[in-house]
Amino acid sequence: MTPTVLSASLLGAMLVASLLMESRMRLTSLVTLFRVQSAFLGFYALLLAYAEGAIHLAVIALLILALKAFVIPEFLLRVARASGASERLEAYVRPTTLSFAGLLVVGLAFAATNLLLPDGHYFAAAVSLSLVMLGFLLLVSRKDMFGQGIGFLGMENGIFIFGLALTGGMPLLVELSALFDLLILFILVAALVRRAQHEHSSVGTDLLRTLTD
Amino acid sequence: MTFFLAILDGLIVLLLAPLTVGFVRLAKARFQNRRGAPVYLPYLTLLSLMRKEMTVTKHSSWVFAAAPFFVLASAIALAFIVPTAAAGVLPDFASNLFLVGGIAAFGSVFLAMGGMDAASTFGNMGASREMTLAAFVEPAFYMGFSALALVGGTWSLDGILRHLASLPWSAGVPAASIALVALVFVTLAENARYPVDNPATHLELTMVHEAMLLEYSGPSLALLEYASAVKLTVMLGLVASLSLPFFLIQPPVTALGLVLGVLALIAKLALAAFVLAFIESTFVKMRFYRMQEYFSLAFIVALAGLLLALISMTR
Amino acid sequence: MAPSVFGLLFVAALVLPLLGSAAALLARRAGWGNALSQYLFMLSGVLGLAALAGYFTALHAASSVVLLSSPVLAFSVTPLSAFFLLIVYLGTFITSLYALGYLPLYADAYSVPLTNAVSGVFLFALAAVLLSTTVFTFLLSWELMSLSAYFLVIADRSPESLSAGFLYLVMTHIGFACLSAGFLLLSGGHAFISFDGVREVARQLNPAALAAAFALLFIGFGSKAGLVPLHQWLPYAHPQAPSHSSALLSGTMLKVALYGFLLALTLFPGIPASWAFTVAAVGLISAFFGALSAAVEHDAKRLLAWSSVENMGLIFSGVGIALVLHGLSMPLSGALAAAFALFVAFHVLNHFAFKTGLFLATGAMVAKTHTRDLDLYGGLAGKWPAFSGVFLVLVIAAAALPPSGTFFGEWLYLQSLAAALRFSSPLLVASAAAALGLAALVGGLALFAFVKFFSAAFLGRARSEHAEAAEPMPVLLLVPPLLCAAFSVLLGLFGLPVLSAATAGFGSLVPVTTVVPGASMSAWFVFALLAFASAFAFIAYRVFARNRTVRRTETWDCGTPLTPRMEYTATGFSAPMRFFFRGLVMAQKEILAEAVVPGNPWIANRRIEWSIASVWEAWLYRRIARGIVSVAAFVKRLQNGVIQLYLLFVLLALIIVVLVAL
Amino acid sequence: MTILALILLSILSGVLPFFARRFETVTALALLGSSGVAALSAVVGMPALLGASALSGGGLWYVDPFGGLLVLLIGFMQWTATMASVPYLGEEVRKGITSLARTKRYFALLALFVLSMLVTVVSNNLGFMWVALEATTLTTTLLVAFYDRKGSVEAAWKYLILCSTGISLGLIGLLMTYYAASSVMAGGATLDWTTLAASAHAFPASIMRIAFAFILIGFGTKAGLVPMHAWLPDAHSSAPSPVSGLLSGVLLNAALFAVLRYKALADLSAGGSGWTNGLLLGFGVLTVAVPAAFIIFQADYKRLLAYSSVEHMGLITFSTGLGVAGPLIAVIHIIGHALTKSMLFIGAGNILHRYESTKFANVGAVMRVLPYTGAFFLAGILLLLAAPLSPLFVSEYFIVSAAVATHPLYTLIILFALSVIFAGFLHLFAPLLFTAPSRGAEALAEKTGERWNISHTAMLLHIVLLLAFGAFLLTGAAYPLLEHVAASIT
Repeated sequence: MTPTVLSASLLGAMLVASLLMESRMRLTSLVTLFRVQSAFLGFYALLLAYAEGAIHLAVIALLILALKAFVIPEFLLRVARASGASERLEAYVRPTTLSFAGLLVVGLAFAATNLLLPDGHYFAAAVSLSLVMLGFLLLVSRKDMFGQGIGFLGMENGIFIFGLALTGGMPLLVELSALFDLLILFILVAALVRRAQHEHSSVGTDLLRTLTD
Repeated sequence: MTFFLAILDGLIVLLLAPLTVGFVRLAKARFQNRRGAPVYLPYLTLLSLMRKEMTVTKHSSWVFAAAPFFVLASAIALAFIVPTAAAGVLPDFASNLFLVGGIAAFGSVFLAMGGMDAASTFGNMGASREMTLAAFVEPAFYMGFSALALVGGTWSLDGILRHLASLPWSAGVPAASIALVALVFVTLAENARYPVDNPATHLELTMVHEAMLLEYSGPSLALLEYASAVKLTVMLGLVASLSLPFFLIQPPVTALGLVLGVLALIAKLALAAFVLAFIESTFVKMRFYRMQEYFSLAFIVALAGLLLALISMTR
Repeated sequence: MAPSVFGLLFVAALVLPLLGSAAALLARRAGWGNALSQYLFMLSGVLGLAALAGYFTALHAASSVVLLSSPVLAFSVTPLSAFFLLIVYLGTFITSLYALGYLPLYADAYSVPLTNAVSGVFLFALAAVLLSTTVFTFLLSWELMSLSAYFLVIADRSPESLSAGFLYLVMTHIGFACLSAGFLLLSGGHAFISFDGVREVARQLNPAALAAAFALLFIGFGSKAGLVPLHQWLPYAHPQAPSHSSALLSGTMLKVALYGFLLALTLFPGIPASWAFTVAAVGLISAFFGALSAAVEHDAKRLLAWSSVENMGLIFSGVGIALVLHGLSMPLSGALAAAFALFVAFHVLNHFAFKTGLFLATGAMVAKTHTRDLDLYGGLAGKWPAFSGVFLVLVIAAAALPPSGTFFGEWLYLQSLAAALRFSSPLLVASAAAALGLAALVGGLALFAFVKFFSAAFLGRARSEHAEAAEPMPVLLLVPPLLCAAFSVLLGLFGLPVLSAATAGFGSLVPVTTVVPGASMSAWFVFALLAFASAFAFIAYRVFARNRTVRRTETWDCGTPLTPRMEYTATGFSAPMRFFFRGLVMAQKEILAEAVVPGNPWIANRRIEWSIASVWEAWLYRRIARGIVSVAAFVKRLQNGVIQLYLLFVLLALIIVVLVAL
Repeated sequence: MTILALILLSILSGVLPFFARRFETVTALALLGSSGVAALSAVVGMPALLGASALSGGGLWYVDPFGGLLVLLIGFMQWTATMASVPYLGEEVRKGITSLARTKRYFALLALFVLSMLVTVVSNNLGFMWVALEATTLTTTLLVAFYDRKGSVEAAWKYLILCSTGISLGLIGLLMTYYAASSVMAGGATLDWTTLAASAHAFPASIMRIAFAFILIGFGTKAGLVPMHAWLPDAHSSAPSPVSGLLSGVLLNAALFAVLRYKALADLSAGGSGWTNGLLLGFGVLTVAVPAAFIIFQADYKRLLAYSSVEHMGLITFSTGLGVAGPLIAVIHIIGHALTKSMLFIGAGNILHRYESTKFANVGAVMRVLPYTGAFFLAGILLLLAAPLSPLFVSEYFIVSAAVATHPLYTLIILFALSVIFAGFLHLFAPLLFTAPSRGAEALAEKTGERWNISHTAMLLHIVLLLAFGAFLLTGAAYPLLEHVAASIT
């Protein structure tokens, strides 16, 4: 298992995880799949750090593992249970259609990558772009706030890989503050979910349609 | 010398005015198999009116009292600036055709105001209809006279008459014939004759001109009657001398020429009165609310006159 | 006066209105606040007139006096602007004199200090538009003028004036957009450019850009001058302003729009005949619609506003025809073009004189009878003989009857049109004939409208307690209209000779004005003729009338006692016009009968409902408004509150831009 | 060094109110903090605005004239916003809508928001700029959701999700720029804008174009360009009025500032600004035209002001794309719009408190009921609608002058949209100011009249500054300075 094969398989695992996430209709399974995806992301980053001997990358990888694999999902589940939000999630279309849409999106992402970056590291860029698009699909297709929150975090993971694949990661300070922003963002998502649950006794976004015109 | 001739021409018209009205009434009577009153009767009625007492309504203001003077002033001004017996006596700026139109409008405006001030429905209805007619007659008036001006080569009536008189009859008058027909239409409308208005009745639905005189009495009524007589004479005289430009008093005048001119004018006025009576006895009065047909017809005839004048001019 | 001295005078006249508005604001508590600001305005008028007198005599109006020339703002007096400045400063003087007596009457309706402050800014802007010589200054002062006029229109804060103000400011803004686009299209991208600079740049522009610029400028200035189809704001906005301001709006602001159009014309290398024809045609159509609507209108101030539309239409058609003739090279076309130019200048002065006078007099009448509806007037000549006399002179001027200056203006117009009949090209003759016919009809309709106005308001018996209980007319409200009437008579006597002398370039007074050989007019002869004829009539009366006793009796009523309601109201008076032009004024008349005893049709209470509507508003304005509303409703569906849709918009935009970037 | 002091002071002024117990001391401390921040930002901004651009803090901070101008604007407007917040929150505390703890949180969040904007504008490191821009969203989400009103959670959620998605797309753009730079620069790429700009001409143009595409859409969402503007009316109308004043006034410009930073890089790599100008012109026209449809029949005056901000951002974007003269116009318009819009929101706040409704139907005769606010509000509306003495008149004149010859169709669309918006504003605000409302007119009788408080001083400051700037534009002296600022944008 030479490093390149290992990194390719890690990227493949992340791709499969996010594909599966598309059709999960229960909150717990969606969160666990997100944990798996983030874990793979952390290992991939560690692998790269080991390969290039970049210490700052290693620190970032460990932080990602800590935050995205454990802290954020745990916190999200506790908020969901505390506020009594329903376990079942809804979407605009049936789960099977969702997964086929996911497949279509991944295909498009792979096709688009060679248009966007003719000479870059093709596979890593393609996977990162498809992760971003899958996150976007989750954002657009899900009716409830949880689905959108997780979708957004999945997109962030995609962008992080994009950064790693293209340039070997941004300076430490910038990466740290980016992660810090992500954490704050997640806290806000949780706060708004709790408020929505408290006011509308449901986290569905179709109740959040009053502001028109 | 020409200045005196111009004054004389005006004075002749002022003197002959009641006579023309007498002619018209006599001719109409004869058409209706009546003996009719003597021709000089209008002179007597005017003088007797002058001596009568005036009754004025309480509700009227100074406009009611002043209106007759302005109406008569406009008629007198017309008499002096429109050539009937004499030709070539007035300078260009004195008898410009648009000036004639303006002064005629000046007279009818004050007549209408007199009617409105009388605070009676008859006068108001007459004034409203008079002003509508005055508004609609203007296009035909100016188009007809412009056609004549093209034939005569100048925009002063005096010049047109002089030009027509200098040409042999066959050259000038046929070119202006259709324009003269348009002028007849205009004259009938301007002087409240058939088919636009019925001068002899006091029935409120058919009278326009008479309605405005309803409230006047005594000397004011005389002034107004005399003014309408003068206006009628001036316009009839103009149309007559334009269509028959013979025996006109030209500046190098001899005593004989003068007398002949006056007599010719009287003959022309008698002929015109006869034609007017003939029209009034044969045509029926048109309903007021069909007036736009009458005036559009007059305007179209004037346009045809213009066309004819242009063709004859360029040839 | 040395050039620098009346440069100072011009600057003083320009700035004084601002001082006046500042004074109005500062002294708003004090009783004499109104008087102070009006005196300052009048002082600015007087100084302006003095400066103009100096300008005309000393420099023979050949060169221009530069007042300020910073790169951004530049003001200077040019011969063309001097003529219009005359009107602005005359207007300032007369309307401020009038406001002295008028505004205190309306202390409750208008907040006097605010109105004075705004009219100060308005007067400054009027003069500033005329004086500006760079595109930026012109547009800046133009927008200031339009905005301050808006606040004058909504001075009394009533719902009608707010909606009138709304229509006014929207039309003005569209006009301003067209103006700025037109001017800047001509100035080819230079932001700070003087009009002389624009002339050079315009020379190299391609014909399509020139045509587009002309169309834009004509729309802009036409909408401000109240030409059809962008005129609909004028009859609503002018009446709502306080009378002294509506006199300024009608008498002066419309002329500034004309000045702007003339200035814009000088910027173009050449004016093709097709443009000139459109200007003439639009002018004549506006004149017709203005006169027709005035004839059927029964609101006093709105009738005057419609008459402004008519007169501005005539003036613009004069400009158009002058441009057409200027382009021709036929023998008489030069003289006729000069005649039309003379008509434009003369009619501008005449219209200023009688329109300002009429608006001020009508304002006084409305102030004293508390209503604007002519149907409720009547019998005022008995109450105010002197006032009705002045009003009659103004009405004679407005109706273009002989002794008034307007008559000689109309004569110039009709005479030159008739002279144009002699040209050889059939198109020209046909259009001259059509124009002559239409102009004569317009003259007739205007005659009808103003006779109706005077007789409905002043003659007969009072038709309502408004007219019955009319308070006596104070002298202060009588003097300004009297001044206007006198000015109009003076224009009649000396206007044509002086103007034709000025334009013809030699100093002596020309007693007889000749358009073409055979077509001439002498104002003094007409005055002499009418005076002589009236004397003749009076002497005839004195000689022949022996018995001059007068008996005051009841009006003859053939039996049934006459009540004031039996008199013709203004609406009744215009019934024939409404009938003959019912299609154009969209006249609807309905007689509603409700049976008193159900089932018995014979005994019923009958009620009549009639209405006239503007053809333009029904067909053009509502159509456009409905179109905009439907497009807006369609676009509004984008914001339907669904966050997923918003995200799709972002994605869509991203895809499109990335595709563009490939 | 001073920038570090500025950052520390704004953090301090955020924390300070938490130590006070009574409302008066909280507001006093907050005012003190914000005045300090305003003074310091003047110290930072003024030299940069007048003199050359300064690189400091070891390459971390870079303040060029345009950045300096924005720092000055942020400093001044957060000062007036804090001044206006004092009576605004005072009224709410008196009515019991907001608790004392919440006011402390309000001032803390406000200070953090100002801090993040300042960092966005002065940071040389593009990564830091991205983080700061993301921080502006995070800090204001809770401000948007400040009240427990019906739409505030929805508005906050949409604001958070849409803006964060946008900014993540911006991150992709940043990464691509970083990738393009590393493939060319010998000594390893940095994210410092100054070094990037130095060698930008060598960047591969195709990748930079795609990067700019992502940046334009990403940061464009934050700047409220159509079709990514959907969050703006909801967020700006449900946030407290002084905050929405800041949001509309200067945050949108900070986002556009970021876009222009990348435009400079893309232009250098493409060797000409034609392509980016085309994009900016297209988005500009779209962003001016679409809000017109929403403005005509708007029922809520705060949403109307928000849509007007979208429209003015469209005008600014359009003017940046106008080639040589463009940035100068953008600078004038940014200053004019920022000052006018924030003042109007402050006025809207006062009106909201007196009438307790944001609907036009329930509000009327403001000139009579609230004389001071009404007068200032009328002045603000006139200045916004480009009345003669307003800077916006000068900028809209320049836009037409620069665009009518080269882009006649765009100019006509913009002029038509501006006329429609003008009509909509007039049609809605004239009755609001002058005629009594249809509903609840009789209840107004006893609520008439208001005392002068600090929010009126804030509004007056804005108007005086605007008129001074307008008059300054009328003299010729303004344009060399503005050219100097505009030169640093491209």
